Order: sequence, then C-alpha cells, then structure tokens
Amino acid sequence: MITDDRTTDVSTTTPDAAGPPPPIRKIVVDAPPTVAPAAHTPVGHAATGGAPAHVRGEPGPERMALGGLSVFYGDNEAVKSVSLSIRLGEVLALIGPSGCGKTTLLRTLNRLTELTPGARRDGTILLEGTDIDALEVTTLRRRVSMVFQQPNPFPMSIFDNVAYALREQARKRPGRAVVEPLVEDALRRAGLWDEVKDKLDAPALRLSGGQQQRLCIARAIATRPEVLLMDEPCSALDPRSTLVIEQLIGELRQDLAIVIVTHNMQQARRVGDKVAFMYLGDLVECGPAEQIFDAPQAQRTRDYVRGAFG
Amino acid sequence: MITDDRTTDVSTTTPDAAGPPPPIRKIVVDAPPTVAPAAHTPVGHAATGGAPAHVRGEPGPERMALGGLSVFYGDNEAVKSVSLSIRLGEVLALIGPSGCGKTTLLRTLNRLTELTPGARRDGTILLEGTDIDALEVTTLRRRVSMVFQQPNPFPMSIFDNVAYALREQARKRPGRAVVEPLVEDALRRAGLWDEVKDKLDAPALRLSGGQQQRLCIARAIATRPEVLLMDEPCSALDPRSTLVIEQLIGELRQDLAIVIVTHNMQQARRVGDKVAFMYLGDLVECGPAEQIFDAPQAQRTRDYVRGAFG
Amino acid sequence: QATPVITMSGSTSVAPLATLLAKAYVKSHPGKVKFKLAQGGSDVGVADVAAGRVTIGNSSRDPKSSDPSGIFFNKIARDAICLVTNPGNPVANLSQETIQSIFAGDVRDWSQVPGAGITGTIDLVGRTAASGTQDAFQKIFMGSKTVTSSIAAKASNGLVQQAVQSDKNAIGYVSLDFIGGVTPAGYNGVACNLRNAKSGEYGGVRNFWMVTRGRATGVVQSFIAWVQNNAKAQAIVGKHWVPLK
Amino acid sequence: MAVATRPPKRHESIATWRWGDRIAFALCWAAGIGLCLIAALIVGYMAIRGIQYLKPSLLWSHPSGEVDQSNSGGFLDPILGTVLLTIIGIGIATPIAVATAVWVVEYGRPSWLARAVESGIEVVAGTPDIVLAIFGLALFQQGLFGWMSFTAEGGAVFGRSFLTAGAMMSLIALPMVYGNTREGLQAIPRHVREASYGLGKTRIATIRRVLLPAVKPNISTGAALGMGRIAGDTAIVVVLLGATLRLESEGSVPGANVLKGTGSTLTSYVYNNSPAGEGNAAEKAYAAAFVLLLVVVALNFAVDLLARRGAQTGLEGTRLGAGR
Amino acid sequence: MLERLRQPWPDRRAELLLGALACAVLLIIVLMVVFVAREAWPTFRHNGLSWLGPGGNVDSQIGTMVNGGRDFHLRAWPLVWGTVLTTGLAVAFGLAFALLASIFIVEFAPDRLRAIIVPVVRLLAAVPSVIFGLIGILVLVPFVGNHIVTAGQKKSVEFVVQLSGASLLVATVILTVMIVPIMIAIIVDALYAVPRTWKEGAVALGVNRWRAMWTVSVRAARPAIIAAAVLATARALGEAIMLSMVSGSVGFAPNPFDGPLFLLEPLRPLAATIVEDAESLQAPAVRSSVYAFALLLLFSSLFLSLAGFLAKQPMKKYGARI
Ligand SMILES: Nc1ncnc2c1ncn2[C@@H]1O[C@H](COP(=O)(O)OP(=O)(O)OP(=O)(O)O)[C@@H](O)[C@H]1O
Ligand SMILES: Nc1ncnc2c1ncn2[C@@H]1O[C@H](COP(=O)(O)OP(=O)(O)OP(=O)(O)O)[C@@H](O)[C@H]1O
Ligand SMILES: [Mg+2]
Ligand SMILES: [Mg+2]
Repeated sequence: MITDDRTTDVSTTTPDAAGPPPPIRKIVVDAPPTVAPAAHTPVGHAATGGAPAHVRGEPGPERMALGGLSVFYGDNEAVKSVSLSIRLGEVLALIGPSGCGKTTLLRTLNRLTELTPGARRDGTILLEGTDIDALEVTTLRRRVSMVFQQPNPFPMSIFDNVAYALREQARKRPGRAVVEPLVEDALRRAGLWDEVKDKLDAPALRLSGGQQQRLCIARAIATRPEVLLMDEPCSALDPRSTLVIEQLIGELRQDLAIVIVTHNMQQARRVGDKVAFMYLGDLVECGPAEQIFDAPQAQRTRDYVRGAFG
Repeated sequence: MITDDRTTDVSTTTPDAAGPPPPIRKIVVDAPPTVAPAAHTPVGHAATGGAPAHVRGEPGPERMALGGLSVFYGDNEAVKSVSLSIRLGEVLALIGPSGCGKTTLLRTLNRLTELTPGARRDGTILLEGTDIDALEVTTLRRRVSMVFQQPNPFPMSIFDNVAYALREQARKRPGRAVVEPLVEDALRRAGLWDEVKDKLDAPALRLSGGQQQRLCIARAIATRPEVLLMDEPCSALDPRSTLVIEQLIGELRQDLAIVIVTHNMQQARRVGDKVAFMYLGDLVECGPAEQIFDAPQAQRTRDYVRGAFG
Repeated sequence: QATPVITMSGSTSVAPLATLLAKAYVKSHPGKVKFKLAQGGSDVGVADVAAGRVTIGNSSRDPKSSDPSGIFFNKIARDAICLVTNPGNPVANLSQETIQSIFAGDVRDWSQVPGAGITGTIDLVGRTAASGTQDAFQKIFMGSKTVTSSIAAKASNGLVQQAVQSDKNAIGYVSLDFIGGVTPAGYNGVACNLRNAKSGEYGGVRNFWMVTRGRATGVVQSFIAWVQNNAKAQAIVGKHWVPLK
Repeated sequence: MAVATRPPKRHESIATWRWGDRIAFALCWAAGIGLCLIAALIVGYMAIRGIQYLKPSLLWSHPSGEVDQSNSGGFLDPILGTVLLTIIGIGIATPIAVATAVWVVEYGRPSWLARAVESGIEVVAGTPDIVLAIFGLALFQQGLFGWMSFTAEGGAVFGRSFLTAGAMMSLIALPMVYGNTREGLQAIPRHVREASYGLGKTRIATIRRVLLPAVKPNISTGAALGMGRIAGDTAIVVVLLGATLRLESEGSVPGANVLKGTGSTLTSYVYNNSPAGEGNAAEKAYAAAFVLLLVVVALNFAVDLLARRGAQTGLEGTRLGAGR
Repeated sequence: MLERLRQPWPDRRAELLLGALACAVLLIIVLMVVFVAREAWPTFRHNGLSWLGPGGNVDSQIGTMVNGGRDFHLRAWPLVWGTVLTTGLAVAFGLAFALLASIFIVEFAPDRLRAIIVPVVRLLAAVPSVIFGLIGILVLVPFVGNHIVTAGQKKSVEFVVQLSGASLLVATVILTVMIVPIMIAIIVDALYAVPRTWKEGAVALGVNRWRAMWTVSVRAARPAIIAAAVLATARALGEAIMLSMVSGSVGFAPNPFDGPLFLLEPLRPLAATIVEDAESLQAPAVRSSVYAFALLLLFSSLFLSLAGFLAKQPMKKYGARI
C-alpha cells in the first residue's frame, strides 16, 4: 500500500510508491496525472483553466442510453425522466445532495430496483441498442456490473469471492484450475493481487476496508462486464484506500464504461470525465467536469458545487 | 425543582429565554447573512475577503479546556494528546477526514466514551475549571449535552421526548403543567414549535429526518446545558433541514458553547467561529475559520481544505 | 424359519417378574422363542393385547367389566399388598374394620386407632384409580366401602412409599416389594411378609395375570403353561412373589 | 459496562439517584446473584448425588427388570436411546426448519402465507410436549403409519417406536433451528444479497452458495439447542417410545428394526426410577439424571463453540441469551 | 436425484419446493387440531360447556371412567383452576424476576460476572424438567411436608385434602425456576438489540443508567418482553412431568381465600393429568376426556400467541421493532 498519507502531490507519491508492490507502480506508470493536477488546483482557481483531472481520450462508442427514465417508489418519484448516454472509455460521475436519486438511478441500470417491492420504472434504457428489459436479467447483470457503497465481500475465502462471480449458472461449476487464471487476472486488474496472492484462502472479511472494496471491484470486473456501476465506492474508506481506488478507476475506464456516484465533489472532479448533477430526482445538468465545476449553467448547480447546501 | 443541579450563570440563560417569537420568522429577520453570502460566494473567492459566515461577537469566557487529551481504543490511539479550549458564545467546528477521531474526541467531552468497552483516556478535561472526572457523571452530562449524527428521538410522543430530560433530571417527577412551558420554550428555540405544536402527542418517529434532528436539539437544550456537542448533525439531512439547523446553531451560540463535527467544509465555514482540523488523531491546526480555509498553516490542512483527499 | 417372538407389554409391577421368567424360559428352552417386553401399566397391557399389538399383556389387576371382549386372563402368580405406616409410627396390627373406617374417612385421628403409637391427623395415601393396586385394595380390604375422596392418590407404589416414608402421620398401601423404608402393618393379626403370604395366612393378596388374545396357543400357550406349572418357574416366582401352588 | 479502569477513578455514584432508582438497582443485583445461586444449588446438588451414586459400570451394563436395585443393571440402553432419538429428531427437524426459514426470509410470497407459517411455528413452539405426545399416538396408530412401528396381525398399529417418537421430537426442535436460521439470514445485510444478484446470480444460487454457508453457524447453534430440548424431553418418550427397559428391535431389516423398535431414554429412565415411576431407585435416578445433565451441558458447550466460530466468520451468529 | 440437486435449480421450482416444505408445518398443526378435536368430541358432546365448570370430585369421575364406566360425566374445573394457578403465579413472579435479572445482565453486571451468568442462564434453560421434578420430589416436597406444613394446618383441612408437602407452593417455585431462564434469554437479546443511539441519547442527557434502561431500553423492548411472557406461559401450561411429580396430583382446587394455607394445598394441572391417565387411554371415556384436556391446552397456546400478537400492535406506532 502507499506508505505516505500526504496522498496529494506526485512529487511525494511517486518515489515511495515506487518502492512497494507493483499495482501502485503500475498505476503510477500509466496514470500519474490521476491525482496530481486536481490536488494542486484549489477548487476555486480551477475556474481559471484548471487542467482536467486526467488526460481524456475521445469518448468511445455509446454503451447505454437512458431515455426519459423515471423511477417511482410508490408515488414518490425518485428519478424524474432522466436522459443520459454512457460511453465506453468515459467515467460518468453522478453528484447531488443526499436523497436526490443517484443510487436509485444507478440501481435501475442493471434492474436491481426490481428487487425493491413497489418500485416502478418508466422510460427506456438501451444497452448497445437493445432494451434491457428484453435481455435475460442475469445476462444483463453480468454485462452491467455493480460495486456498492459498503464493501460487501461474501463470507467466503478471497479466491471464492472472485471465482463465485465467474462460475456460470448454466453449466456445472468449473474446477479451480479453470477459474484460477481468471481470478488472478481480475485481482491484478483490481490492483489487489500482490497483497493477497499468498492468502487467497483467507476469509475475505479479514481484509481491510479498502482491500475489501477492491476485492468487490475485482469480483465485479471478473466477468469482463461492459459497464461498471459504482455507488459511492469510497465513502466508507480512509483517504489512502480512496486514492488507490480513484487511480484504479482511472485505469479501468480504458476498456469499460464507468458510472460512479459520489458525495465528494473533489472526487467527482478528479475521476469524472463527464459529471451529472441531480437534484430531487431531476437531472439538472450534465457535461464535462470542468463545465460543471467552473462554469455551471444552472443556479442550483452553482449553489451546490459551491457547497451552499448538501 | 427541575433546574436544581444546573450551575450555568443565570446571566447567559435568562435573556433569550424571555419571549422568543416564532423562530422561523426570527431567522428571516435577524439572520439573513447566515446563508446568503456563503451561498453566493464561490468558496475560492472567499479567500479574497469573503464575508465571514456570520457576525462574530467577542469570544466569551472559557467553558471547557482540554489538556493533552488522548483516547485509546485498546492500543489504537484514536485521539493523540489534543489541547483545546471551548468558549462561551463561540462555535468550534471540528473537521477532518473520516476516522480521524472527531466523534471520539466529542464523545470524550461528556465521558460517553466510558460506555465503550476498552476505551481509555489520558489527559485532563476541565469544565469551568473542575476536572470532569471529579464531577458525578450524570451531573456532567446534564451540563455538557450532545446531539448525535443519526437523529435518535425516543420511541415516544414528541412532547415526551422533550419533557424526558426535564422529568428525569428532576428529583421528583414534575407534572405536565410544570413541564409544558419549558417544552414549548425548547421547541421554539429549536425552531420546531410551529411545525409540531398541533401534534405534540404524535410519535416522534413520524417526523421527517430534519424535524427529528431538531427535536433532538430541542431535547438537548431543554435543560439549558452550558456546552452543546453536535456530531455531524446535518449529514443525514436534506438541504432545507440543513439550512434551518445551521441557522439554529447561529442563534444558540449566544448562550452556549457549541462544538460541532462536520464533514462538509462549507458548513464548517458557515457555522464555525473557530475551526479545528484533525488528521489521524492529531489536532493539526486550530484557528479562526478564515485562517483555516484561506491561509492554512500546515500542509495537510491545505491539502484537505482543497479537497485533495477525504 | 425364524424363531417366534413373544411380545409383552403392560403392568410395571408385573414387569420384573415377567423379565425373570422370560430369561429362565429362554435358558431352559434355547432357540425356541424370543421375548420382548414393554411396560406402561396394566390397562396398556390389556388394551395392547386386545388390539393384537402384543401377544401377552401383563396385568396386575383382575378382569373388568369394561375390558374388551375376546381376551383371556391367565393367572401366573400372586402378590401381597401391605398397609404401611411411617417407621416413627409402627402399627402392629389393623383389623379390616379399622382399615375400612380409616380409608373411608370415618376415623381421622391416630388416637382413635388401636395400637397407634402417636396421635394426630391421619394422612391417607392411596393410588390413582387407574392402578391395579388400587383396584385390588378396594376389592380385598374395603369391600363394600369406598375410599374417601380426600385421600392423596399417588400414581405409583413408589410415590406412596415415599409419601409414607417422609410423613409420620401417613398410612398407605403398597405392593410387597415396596415396603423398604416403611413399616408394614399386620392385617387381621397376620404380619405382612412373603412367608405368610405364601403360606396363605395373609389375606391381602392380589393376582398377577398374563392376558392373551383368545386362549393361548402355540409357543405362547407352552410358555404360560410352563410358568403356571413348572416347578422352576414357580421357584422364580417364589423369590419375591406368591407362587400359585 | 466497562468504565475505563485506570486512575483517576471516574466519579459515578448512585448516591445522586432517586431512592426508587436505588432500590431498583439493588433488586437487579439481587436478581442476578439469586439466579447464580439457584443454578449453583441445582447443579451442585445433582453433581454431589451423581458422583455419589454413579458407578462406571452403570454406563455400559444393560438394565434389567430385577426387583432389588443392586442387580437391576445400569443404563446403557437409555443412553443409546437418548442418542438415537436425538439424532432422529434433529435429523428430521433441521432440513424442514432451514427450508422454512429460507423460504420465509428470502421468498415469503404471498406474504399472508409467510405470516401464517411464522405464527404456525410460533404455535408449534408453544404446544405442550405432552399434547404432541398423545397427538402422535392418535396419529401414528393409524394404519397408514404401520411401517413406522409395526402392524399386528389384528391390523392394529403399535404406534410406539423410535421413528414415531423421533417424528414428534422433531417438532420440539423445529422452532429452535428455524429461529436461529431466520435470525442469521436476517442478520445478513441486504447489500450482500444484492451484490450476488448484481453478479447475475439467481435467488436460489445466492441462497445455496452465499447465504446458507454464511448461516451455517446459526443452523448448527439452533440444532444443538434443539438437541438439548429433545434429549431433555420426557413426556413424549413415556407415551410414545413404550419405555421398554432395553432397545427392543422390531422386524428383521438391520438398522430399520431398531428404528421401528421401542426403547427408553435417560429421561424416561430417571422418571421410571424416581418414586413417580413404578421403580423407586433414587440412586439409579440420581446417577442417570447426572449423566443426563452432563449431556445437556455438553450440548450447551457445543452451542458456545459454534457461536464463537460463527462470530469469526464475520457475520455474527446471534443466539438466544448469548447477547452480543 | 443428487445429480438433479447439483444442477442449478430454476428459481421458480426452488421457491415452490421450499414453500411446500414451509406449508408442511401448517399442515401438521391443522392435523393436530383435527385429530385431538375429533378424539375430544364425545366428552364435550356429553357435558357441553359445563365440562369446564365445577361439580363433584373430578378424581372419582375419572376413576369411574378408568374402571370402564361408559359415563362421560366430567367437571374439569379443579384441573383447569390448578393450571391457571400454577401458570399464573409462576409467570407473574418469573416475569418480574427475569426482567430485573436481564437488566442486571445487560447493564449492571461487571464483565466477569456477566461472563458467568450468560452461560448459567442457558444451562438453566436447558435442564430437563424431569431433573427439576426429581429434585422437587426427593428434596423440596419432603422438606415442605415436614418443616413448613403444621399439624394444625393438616387438621384444618383433613376432611378435604392431605397436606403432604406436594403442593401449589413447590409446584410454583420449581415452575418459576424453570421458566425464568427462557424469559431472560429473550429479554436480554432484545435489550441488547435496542439501538445503541437510543440508550446513548438518554445517557447523554444525564439520566442515570437505571432510568435510561427503564425508560428507553425496556420500553423499546416491550414487544420482546411480551413474547417472552407468552412463550413462558406456554411452557408453564404444558409442563407435565415435573408437575405430575410434585403437584400432589389431587384433583383439588386450592382456594385463595384459605389464606396462605392454599399455597400448601395439593392440586393437579391439566398436563399432569394427561400424563397420569395416558395409560388408561383404551377406556373410551378416559380417552375422550384426556384428549379434551389436550385440546384445551392446545387452544390456550393458540390464543396465547394471538393475544401476544395483538398486545404488540399498539407499540408499533411508537417505533418499537416487532
Ligand atoms: N427502497 C426505497 N423505498 C422507498 N423510497 C426509497 C427507497 N430507496 C430510496 N427511496 C427514496 O428515493 C429517493 C432517492 O433515494 P436515493 O437513495 O437514490 O438517493 P441518493 O442520491 O442515493 O442519496 P444518498 O446520496 O444519501 O445515497 C429518496 O427520497 C429516498 O427516500
Ligand atoms: N468503538 C470503537 N472501538 C474501537 N475503535 C474505534 C471505535 N470507535 C472508533 N474507533 C476508531 O477510532 C478512530 C476514530 O474514530 P471516529 O469515529 O472518532 O472517527 P470520525 O472522525 O468520527 O470518523 P467519521 O468522520 O467517519 O465519523 C477510527 O480509527 C475508528 O476505527
Ligand atoms: Mg445513495
Ligand atoms: Mg464520526
């Protein structure tokens, strides 16, 4: 793990991060800017042309498209006809005050809201052009995977946690030999391999919060989904783990479409290519991070990003 | 009979206790600045002479003094020899990343940590010059009252919730007639009266989150403590309730010493006269709000208030 | 073919005897028959055998009008019923009248009982109506009179024994095996012990029965016949109970 | 409540309490201490008597219906009977209880039916064992159940056997296993399930691969408690097991013949050797009772171990009386 | 078969299978009521509701049945009353005791003591009733009979019953000891389950620990306390073996107006009666009566859980978790 708590400027991060385990080095190598600029830029000054949180590639092809999506809990309309598009290689950050419908929106994308009794949905959600209602739900959820606010590894060994995701329903459970490489790969991509490779059979719940969350990410990306949904993945973690996960997100975006809900505006700025601001169920504003934070159009957005409430 | 072991000097308690008109209106009248400036001032610009969140009176006499306070959970030192002074008529805001010991510090001030098995304490805490260990614990807690992160009204009627402390602290149980005016007064000062005066016997748990929290505040100030501790009182609330409670704090500070823990730096800026930044148990920096936010001394403070982590 | 099995259930007072007999019979007729014994009370035995659940039902009570038809009572032994009092209050002898007046509730104080060592209330201890002992006691000792309802009716010999043992004013009646810790009183001038019972002097004896469904046949018949007539069998009976001859 | 114990002593005195509160405080202490005393008395007395009368030989010698206790044998068969009956009972109870708990917690549709089942279990828990016993008698003497005990040539069914008794015993254990399993399932946070669904797993897959493994400690805790209840129950044995001194096998099929046969357990042995039963051998009763007590204590100990194991797996195994 | 199990189950089939198993439980209960009721029917048809009422000596009534009387005449009042007495007294004392003990365990007990008490409670809860019965009959009953019952008392009721020590007193005491641990187990868990924020909220207001416990925790735990009382009552109602050993087994209805003496009078609750007459089941009248007793017990435990449920309802409103 990173040995230094001043997680902020590269000058301090890189050198001693270079020492310990690979994943960090890996991160540092191909995503050094991940934290640096944001860290150096006081939020306010960013207005005067702060560098984007990280080098942005061209937004890839569209993965998911939301059209007039509304979600009701009983009569309470938690999400009000939201239209959005989620692209490959792009991190979409959802921000907004508590209770504004971020989690609800996210859970709707892989039809988890169907588990909530009394939850209703209007509008269309397309995954690669096909309506998600038309997809078999388990298939959908394997293609649109989710990481939750609370790290929630299953009460099994670390290995089984990842393997569990891999084992297909349909066929009978593949042997350890088959899944082993896949598990390792997933753990590597989640930057957890080197920390756990010696104790794969230890109970996952023995890991630290940050490790648990990364295990959950590994579990989620093991099936190589096309879209990754994250609901405040860092809000339960300490600063250091937060950093590692932000860096991780920076990497994953290359071959995934990522939607992340966060309370922490600086975080949204750091990891988000696009940022969407929700308020009381409305999608108030959605655009590139800089725009939202430095030149917000709507009054409510302005107040919010300036911390007038929430 | 109720007020038997309250030792607050009368001078501070009497004036406001006179006839508080319906708080809501009052807020509009004498506390417009409370939100306005903060709301319209981009945080960054505040650096360049943003008006302080509210007019600050001279800090009053010292109420509590912490000397080299350390708190251990087993071997884990959650608070590391912190020294602070808490003054009447002044709001002290504690900020810091999650897990840095804010709650622990707060709970230690009225010896709530004693309820945690394995929690140990070093250093001295003086309340008006007397060591709090020397005070009988119930007496202490009557003088140093607390509001929690989660609104926790008791499973009773609204009235009983506020009357609870009044009744329990009295040597012999006072009748409703005695308690009624005091309850009303407390509810008024908590700005809740107008909303609940018609349903005083309704279950408190039927109230909205914001109302519940204000009920808890009313409950805490009903017995006129000298110090009020608040642990993230708004983090579970919606923007509007947050606003109301911040205004409420602005008022209460006149006859109370208030310590508030918060995650939201803008909030700390708005309500705090003094701000203390904690990190991993250390008290990194403590000073007037402006200083902490616009001219922080320590590197870690700077990084934190710029939202580099946490 | 497989050796036939004789299943028995019923009276707990007969069970010990039945076990001993069965053992001896198997020993003297090796491989001829096997035994299985369940307890549960005379009525259970009668009911089971009547329903054909067992081949022999042991009963420590005589046939009743209410018994199911088609069953046959084979007398196999007899057993003495002793009136017992607390060791602190030995009573040498009780006449039938005395017993009747005591248990009918007419006499309620030891001072009115000839030969009683103490004075004070008489604590009556008896058996519940279900028990064979109660049935026998009613028949043998009470005759026309009925036991008073204020009696403390116990569910077992053991309880009676224990009650009398722990209460100086108590009097009760138990089967001969249960006189440990209490003092048996004489009946009509005859001490209650095995010898007198065997010799026939002691009047208070009841019968032990092996009940069969219809007249016994085959192995059952030969077993019961052996029990009733074989000298060795009766010798076994003689150890604690009263042989037929 | 652990008041941090290191100088300076934190000042907390009940001297400032109201009188009523102080009295209540005293009463609480009295109750707590009294509880310990009672337990100590009972266990102590049984232990003394037990050690006084318990001869090792009793443990492995068969009982026999002698009159004088000196040679009426030991209680090997009752011990075996207890073990056998306990295993049968729990064996029947556990699957049903677990399945029911899973259904109620994880599916529970339609909800009225779920509620009905819930209260149904509550009723079973509240049904006196003696009622179960004679219900069993009435039920299993139906011709339909001949295979569980044996059918006499008369067509009548004996109705008393390890199987029938075990079946009724399972009803005693059922609520315990059910309750613990349900608590365990409910203790698993919702997001753990959702994580599994989120990975595209079906409900049942989640149940079998995630939930059941997680509540295994709770299940075994409940099972151990249930076994304690079974081993300690008397009424059903007296009425439904025939209370034969020895294990009397029935029929020729090895194994099955024992199950279909009758026997006795430590409880019925104690009962029959106490003055209440026909035999009156206090010594034997005490000795057997002591052994019975040991069995129960052992089961309790097992409960503790299981619960501790459960706590380690992270999702804590909640349990009656265990507190946290 | 195993192969099928290993195969992934379609959710629907799994749900149906599990649901079916769950419903089996309901089926059993229905069966039980039906069977018992059917057996009990004759005596009710003969006696009507006066079956419950007083009249005559119940023991001799049963006696005549045992000895083959085809007469179903029975007045079960003494047995019912005996049940009510033992259960009522035991639960009343037990509940108060258990509540105090639970509060002690949760709040006041020093850690070391708590570490002892908790297992002790569970042990007590697990001691088989026959052991309690054994101690009662070999220790308590003789003690009461010899040292507490006086000759005068014996004489005063000699025409009615014998005071041999086996009595309401002993029965109640032992029964209380038997049900207290059950209640403690439930109440303690409930008290622990009370959200910490509530108790801390109270304590932070400078309320002493007893008051905090009593006004908030106990208040919030009332549903569990009721549940505990219900379960304990059910146990007390159904306790057969122990009571048949120590209650004196006389079909007599102790009269509270006899003053303290009535505590020393013998009685026989329903459950004990069932045990003792179970061996005479073949006599039709007895059979019907015994099953009638069983039916009565069955229904009372049914009504108990219903009553408990109803009693909890009003508490929901104030946020008690049920
Ligand atoms: N299961 C539910 N049943 C009913 N209403 C719900 C449910 N979950 C959420 N809601 C309501 O839907 C609205 C949106 O909730 P949601 O959790 O999506 O907000 P959020 O933005 O995720 O808040 P937070 O930032 O605190 O997670 C809220 O008003 C909430 O009260
Ligand atoms: N009851 C406890 N037992 C052991 N350790 C504890 C306990 N409560 C808190 N801690 C530890 O003490 C440290 C400080 O915790 P604390 O809750 O005071 O932080 P905090 O600043 O309040 O965090 P947050 O902002 O999330 O509320 C943390 O490392 C935490 O793990
Ligand atoms: Mg959310
Ligand atoms: Mg905190």
